[in-house]
Amino acid sequence: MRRSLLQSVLLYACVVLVALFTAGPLLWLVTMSISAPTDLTEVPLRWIPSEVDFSRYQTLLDLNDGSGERFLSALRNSILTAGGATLLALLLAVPAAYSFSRRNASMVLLFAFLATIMMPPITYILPLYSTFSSLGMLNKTLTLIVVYTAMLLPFATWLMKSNIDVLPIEVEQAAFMEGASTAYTIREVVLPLALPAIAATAMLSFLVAWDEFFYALIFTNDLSAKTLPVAIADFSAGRVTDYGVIATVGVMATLPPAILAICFQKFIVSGLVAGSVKG
Amino acid sequence: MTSLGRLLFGSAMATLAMAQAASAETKLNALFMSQAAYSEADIKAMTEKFEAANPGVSVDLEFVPYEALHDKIVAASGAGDDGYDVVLFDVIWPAEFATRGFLTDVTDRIPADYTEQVFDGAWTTVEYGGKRYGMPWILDTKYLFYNEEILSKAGISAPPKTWNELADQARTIKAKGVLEYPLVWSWSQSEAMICDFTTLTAANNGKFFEEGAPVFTVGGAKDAVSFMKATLDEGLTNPASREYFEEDVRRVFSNGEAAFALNWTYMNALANDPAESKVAGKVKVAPAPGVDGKSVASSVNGSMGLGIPSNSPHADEAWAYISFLTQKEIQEDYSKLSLPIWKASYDNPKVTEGQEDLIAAAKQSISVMYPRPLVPSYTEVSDILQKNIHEVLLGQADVDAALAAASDRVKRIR
Amino acid sequence: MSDQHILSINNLQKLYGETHVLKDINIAMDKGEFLVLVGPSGCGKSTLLSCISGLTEISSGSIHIAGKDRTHCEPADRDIAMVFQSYALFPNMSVERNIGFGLEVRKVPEAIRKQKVAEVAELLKIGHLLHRRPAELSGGQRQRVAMGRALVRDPALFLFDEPLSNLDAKLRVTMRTEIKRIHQTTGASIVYVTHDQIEAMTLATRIVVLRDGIIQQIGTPQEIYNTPVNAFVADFMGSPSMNLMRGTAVRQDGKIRLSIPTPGGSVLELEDMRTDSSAISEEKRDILIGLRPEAMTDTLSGSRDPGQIADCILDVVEPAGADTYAVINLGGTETIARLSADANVQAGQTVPIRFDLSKVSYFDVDSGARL
Amino acid sequence: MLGRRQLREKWFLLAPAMAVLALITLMPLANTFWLSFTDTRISALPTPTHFIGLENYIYALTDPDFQDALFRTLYFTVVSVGLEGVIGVAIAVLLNQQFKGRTLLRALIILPWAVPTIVNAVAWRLIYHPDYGALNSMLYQLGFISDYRSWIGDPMTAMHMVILADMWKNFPLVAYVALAALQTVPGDLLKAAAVEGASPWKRFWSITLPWIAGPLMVVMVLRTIEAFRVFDIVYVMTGGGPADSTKTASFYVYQEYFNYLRSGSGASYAVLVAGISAVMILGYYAAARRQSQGGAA
Repeated sequence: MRRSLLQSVLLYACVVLVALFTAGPLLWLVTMSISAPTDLTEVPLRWIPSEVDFSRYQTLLDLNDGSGERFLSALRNSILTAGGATLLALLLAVPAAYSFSRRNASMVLLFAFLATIMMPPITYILPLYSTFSSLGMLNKTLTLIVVYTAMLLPFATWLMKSNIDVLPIEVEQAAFMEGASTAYTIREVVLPLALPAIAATAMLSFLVAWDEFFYALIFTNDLSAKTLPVAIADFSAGRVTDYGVIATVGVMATLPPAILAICFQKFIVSGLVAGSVKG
Repeated sequence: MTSLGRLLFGSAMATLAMAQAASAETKLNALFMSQAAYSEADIKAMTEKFEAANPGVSVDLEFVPYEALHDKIVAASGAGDDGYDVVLFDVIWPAEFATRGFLTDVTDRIPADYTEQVFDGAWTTVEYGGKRYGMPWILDTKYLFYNEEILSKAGISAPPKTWNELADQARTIKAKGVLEYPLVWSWSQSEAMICDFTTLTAANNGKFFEEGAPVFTVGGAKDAVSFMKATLDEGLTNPASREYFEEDVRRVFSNGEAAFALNWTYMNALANDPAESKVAGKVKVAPAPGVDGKSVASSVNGSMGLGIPSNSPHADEAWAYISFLTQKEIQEDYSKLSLPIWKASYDNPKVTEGQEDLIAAAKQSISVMYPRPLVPSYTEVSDILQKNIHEVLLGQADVDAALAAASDRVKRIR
Repeated sequence: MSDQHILSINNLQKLYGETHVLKDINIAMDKGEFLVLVGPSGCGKSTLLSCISGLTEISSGSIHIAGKDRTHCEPADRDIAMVFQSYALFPNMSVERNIGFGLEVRKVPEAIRKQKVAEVAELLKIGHLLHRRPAELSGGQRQRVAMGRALVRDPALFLFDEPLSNLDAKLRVTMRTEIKRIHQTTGASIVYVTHDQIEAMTLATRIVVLRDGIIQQIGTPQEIYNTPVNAFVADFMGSPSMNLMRGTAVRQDGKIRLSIPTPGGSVLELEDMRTDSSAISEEKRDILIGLRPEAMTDTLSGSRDPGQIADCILDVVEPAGADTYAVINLGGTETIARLSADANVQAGQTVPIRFDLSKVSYFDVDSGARL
Repeated sequence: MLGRRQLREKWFLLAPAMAVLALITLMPLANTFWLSFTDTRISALPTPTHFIGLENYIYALTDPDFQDALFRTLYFTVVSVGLEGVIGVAIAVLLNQQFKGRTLLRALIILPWAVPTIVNAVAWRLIYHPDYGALNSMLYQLGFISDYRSWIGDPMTAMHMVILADMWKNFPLVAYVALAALQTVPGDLLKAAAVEGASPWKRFWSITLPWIAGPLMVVMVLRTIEAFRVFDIVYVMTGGGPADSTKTASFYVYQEYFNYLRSGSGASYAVLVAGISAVMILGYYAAARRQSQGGAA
C-alpha cells in the first residue's frame, strides 16, 4: 500500500522518537563514560564532551588499580558464574526437555518446574542462606552456580522442550529402529539438530544469570565471589565523585550481554517465540 | 563453544591457582565502607604497612557503601571460614550484634590503660552490656562547615552560634541573592538523616527513649523535626537535600552551592583540597550550633569501631590487624580524613597542623557527642524514624502526626 | 504355526485410553511377500506398522517375526528395518554414515561396513552420493538413501511407511517401479503402508484393507479388485472407484433382474444371467449394485461382450486422454462410465451405454456386506 | 507411542533436573513455610525457637506498612506491565511497517533488554540526578521546566520514575513477542477487511489485536509475575525511599530478614507474597493453556 506524504512523515517521526527513547539513555551512558568529570557537573549539562577521555576504561582494566581490581574480579566471577550455571543448566535441561517432549513426562510436572522460578526469590533466600551457611558454602562461586542452575533450569527446560517438540520425531525413531540407545540418539541425532535451540537457550540463560542480583547480594561478600551486579551496586553507592566512572562500569557490564543479544538476535526471537508464543 | 570452554577452564584454573597461593599464609578478609572517614587509598596504605610488618598475614579489603554495611556483616556471619575476619561497625549496632553473637567479645584483649587514653565517646561505640566488642577506630561526629566567602558576601562576619542564628544568616544570604539555597543536608531516607536529626535533637535537649518507651514525640526531638521542616518551607534548605547522602552534601558544598553544611570530619580535608573542591581555602569548620538556653554546641556520636565477627577462624591475626589500625601512630599519620581516638593526639602538631579549626571544633564536639538510641532493635527504630521524618520533610504529614505514628510503630516492634 | 511365516500377528489390540485404534488384527505373512496395508487416513494402518516396528507398545495380542515372539522386543531387536515417510535421514551425517548408521551402532567393523554400504549404494544407484549430506540430495535420492539404510542390515522384514507420499507424481511412479524391482531382486519381505490404492494394487502381492482399526479384507490385488468383501473396499479400491448404485434386485427365471431408478423417473432395467448369488431371492429387495466404470462403456468400445445397452443422459463429460469419463446419475448417485477416447459426446446428450454385468458385485444396503 | 524402556527412561532423564530443583527450590520452600510459624531469628548464638502458630501471620496481616508495600508493589506491577504492553505493541506495529532503517531499529530495540537490571537502575539514577541529571537538564533546556526537580526524591514522582526505568528495560520483550506474533497475521485477512472498508484503526482492533492477543497475554502475565517480585532496581535506585514510597514487598521482606533479623516473621511475609505470586502463576498457567489450545500458531 502506498503511503501519503503525511503518513510517511508521521511514520518517520515515530521511528525517530522510538530510536531516541531506546538509544538515548544508552548513548548518554556512553557519553558520560568518556566525558571529562567537569563536563558532567555542569548546569545545565554539556551534552557533547569537551574532550574525549578513555582513561576510565584503562583504569577499570588495570588489575593494579583498586577499582580495576574490583571490576575485573567481578567480571571474572560473573563470567564463571553465568557461564558455569548456563553449562550446568543445559546439561540437566536437555535430558529433562527430551523427557517432556518425547517421553510423555507430565506437563503438570513441567508447569511445577516453571512455577518454582516464578516464585519470588525472597521465598527461597533464607533457607538457602542457612543451608549454605551451615555447609560453609557462602561466598563461593560454586554456590552461586548451583543456585543459578536451579534458577535457569525450568526456563531452559521449557525452551528446549518447545524446540525439541518441533524436531522431526521420525529421525529419532529411525535411530531407535537402527538400534541406537537413547543416549546415543540424543548425542548423535537430537543435539546436532537442536543446536540453534541450544544456542538460543544458552544465550538467554547466560543473560538471565548475568543479570541476577538478589542471590549474589546475599551469598557473596568479597572479591572472590562477588558478581558484577553487586559490584556495580557497591560502586555506584560508594564514595565516587566522578559519575563517569559509574557510567563506565555500566557500559562495560552491558557490553557482553549487548553483544550477545545483537549477534543472536534471530535466536532471541525464535527462542522467545518458541517459548512464549507457543504455550 | 570450545573457545568459551577454554575461557571458562582458564578462569577456573586461575581461581584455583589463586586459592592455592593463598593457603600458604593467613589471609584476612576485612570489610570497610566506602563513605566518609578514611579513604580507600588510606586504608590500603595502612594495610600495606601492616602486611609489611606481619609477614605471613595478608589482608583482603572489601569496601561497600555504608547502607550495605550492616546487611553484609549479618549475611557474612553465616559464611563460616569464608566470612570476614575484621569488620567496621557503626556505633548503633553493638547492642544488636552482641545480642545476636555476631561479634567476638574482645574486652580481655584491650589493655587496661587504653581506657583512660581513649575518649569516652569512642568507647561507647564498641560497648554493650559492659563488654567491648571491638576497638573504636573512627571517632566522628558531624560538624558545621561554612563557606566563609559566601558569608562575607552576605555581610556576615561570624559563624552562627545557635541554630536560629544559622537560619537567620541563611535568610540573609538568600535575601541578598547570594545563593538560592544556603543550606544543604543529607536528608535522604537514610541513617544520614537520623544523624542530622540527632544532632538537632541534642541541641534542643531532646530525648528518644525514657525507660524503654519512645518520647521523641515531644520536646527537643519534635523541635528538631520542626526546625528541619521550617528550613525547607522557607526555601533555606536545598530541596534536593531530601535525596542526598553525605557525598552529595560534600559535592554541593564543594561546588560552592551551599553556605552551610553538616557533615563528618572527612569533608574538612576534601573540601579544602583544590583537586576535589572549588571552594578550597574558603571552608571553615565549627561545632554544630546549640540552642539558646539549652546548649552551646551539638553533636552526634557517629563513631565506628573495628570488630572480629564470631565466625572468624583467625581471631588472633584479626586482632593484630585491628590493633595496628587503631594504634595512635597510624591514626596520627592518617588524621586528615578521620581524627584519632586518642586524647593525646589532639595536642600532637602532626595532627593539628593545618586543621587547627577542626581540632578546636572537635575538642568541643567530642565532649558533647550525643548517642542515638542504644537498643538492640535500633535498626528498625531508625527505619521507622527515617520514614516518618521523611514524610514530614516531604510535606506528606505534619510533625505531630508523623512522630506519633513513629512512636506507635516503635511500640509495636517485636 | 508361525514357523513358515515371516510375520504373524495374532489378536492384536491397541487402545489409546478409551479409544480402540486397532481391533483384533490377525495377519500371517509369508517370506518374500509384499504386503500392503491400505486404507483411508485414520484407519490405523500407520499405527499397525508402528506396532510391528515396536515403536508403539501393543495393548494385547502377539507379534512374531521370523518365527520368534517379538511382542515385547525393542525395535532394534526385532530384526526389522523401516523406511519412513519423511525418510528420517540424519541431517547432520553424510549419506554413507546414514546408510551405515545401524551397522555403526552394532559396532560392525568399519571395513565391512564400508563394503556393505557400497554394495547397497550400488544396488540403489547412489554410489556417487556417499559423501553428500541429505540436504544436498533430491527427493528421489533421499528416498533411495532411506531404503539403503534399511537394506544394508539385511533384516528379516522391511517396513515402509508411505515412502512415496512426499514425492511428486512423476517421481512417485519411477520410485514405485524401483521398489518393485528391489523387491523382485532381493526377495525381501516387505510390509508397506500407503493410502494410495494404486500403489497398493501395483506393488502388493497381497493387500490388507483397513478401516477404523478393523481389517476389512486381505487378498491379492485381483481378489480385492474383483471381489471386494464390502461396499467400503469396493469404493476405496480402484480409480475411479466402483459405482455403487442403489436399486432393487429380484430372482426371476434363473436370472437376476435389476432395476435402477434414473432422475428422469424412468427405471433402468438390467439382467444378470451369470450370478449365482443365493442372497437374492424371488422376493424383491433393495441392494447396492457395484459396477466398475470399465463395465459401463459406449457402444464403440471394443468389448466383445455384447452386454446390455441402455440410453443414459450424460451429466458431465471429462475427457482424460486415453479415456473419456462421463458422469451419469443412476440409482441416486453419480456414476462414472468409461467411454472410449474418441467417443464424440457432450454433456446433456443421451447416449447408449453398454453395461457389462460379468463382474457385478452386490452389497447389502444397510451393512454394505457383499451378497 | 512409548515402549516400556522408554517409559522407564522418562524418569532417568528427569531425575537430575528434579533433584536440583528439589534441593534448591522445594526444600527451601517447605522450610520457609515451616519458619513462618516460628519465632526464629537470625543469630550466631544458639537460640531456642518456638512454634507460635499463626502469630506471625496475624502480625503481618495487621501491619499497615506491609499492606502499603503490597499495594505499592501491585501499583508498580500494573502500571509498569500495562505501559510495557501498550508501548511494546505500538513499537511492534511500527517495526512491522516498511521503512528505511527498519533492520537497524529492530536491532536497537533489543539493547535495553540486554542492559543488566542493576546497570539500568544505576544509569537511570544518574539520569534522574537532581543536580547533574540528564532529565533535568534536557527538560530545562527544552523549556519544559523552569527549575530543576528532585525526581526520585519526591514521593509523588519517585515510583513513576522507577516504573519508567523498569519499563524502558522491559518493553523490548513485549515488543519482540508482539512483533513475532504480528508477522503471523495473515495479510489476506487485513486486505479483505480493507476492501470491506474497515479503517486501519478498526482493522487493528478487530483483526490484529485479537490475533496477537494469545502470545501477548502469555508474555504479559510472565512480566507481571516478574514485576511483582521487583527488588534490585529499587534497592539501587531509591533504597525504598523517599518516605518508603518505593518500598516494595520483596524489599520489605528483605528488611525483615536481614535488617531486623526476624527470619520467622520474614518467612510469613514471604509466604504471603509467594501466595499472591502463586495466584498470578495460576493465571499464567491458564493463559498459556488457552494459548496452546486455541493457538494461532
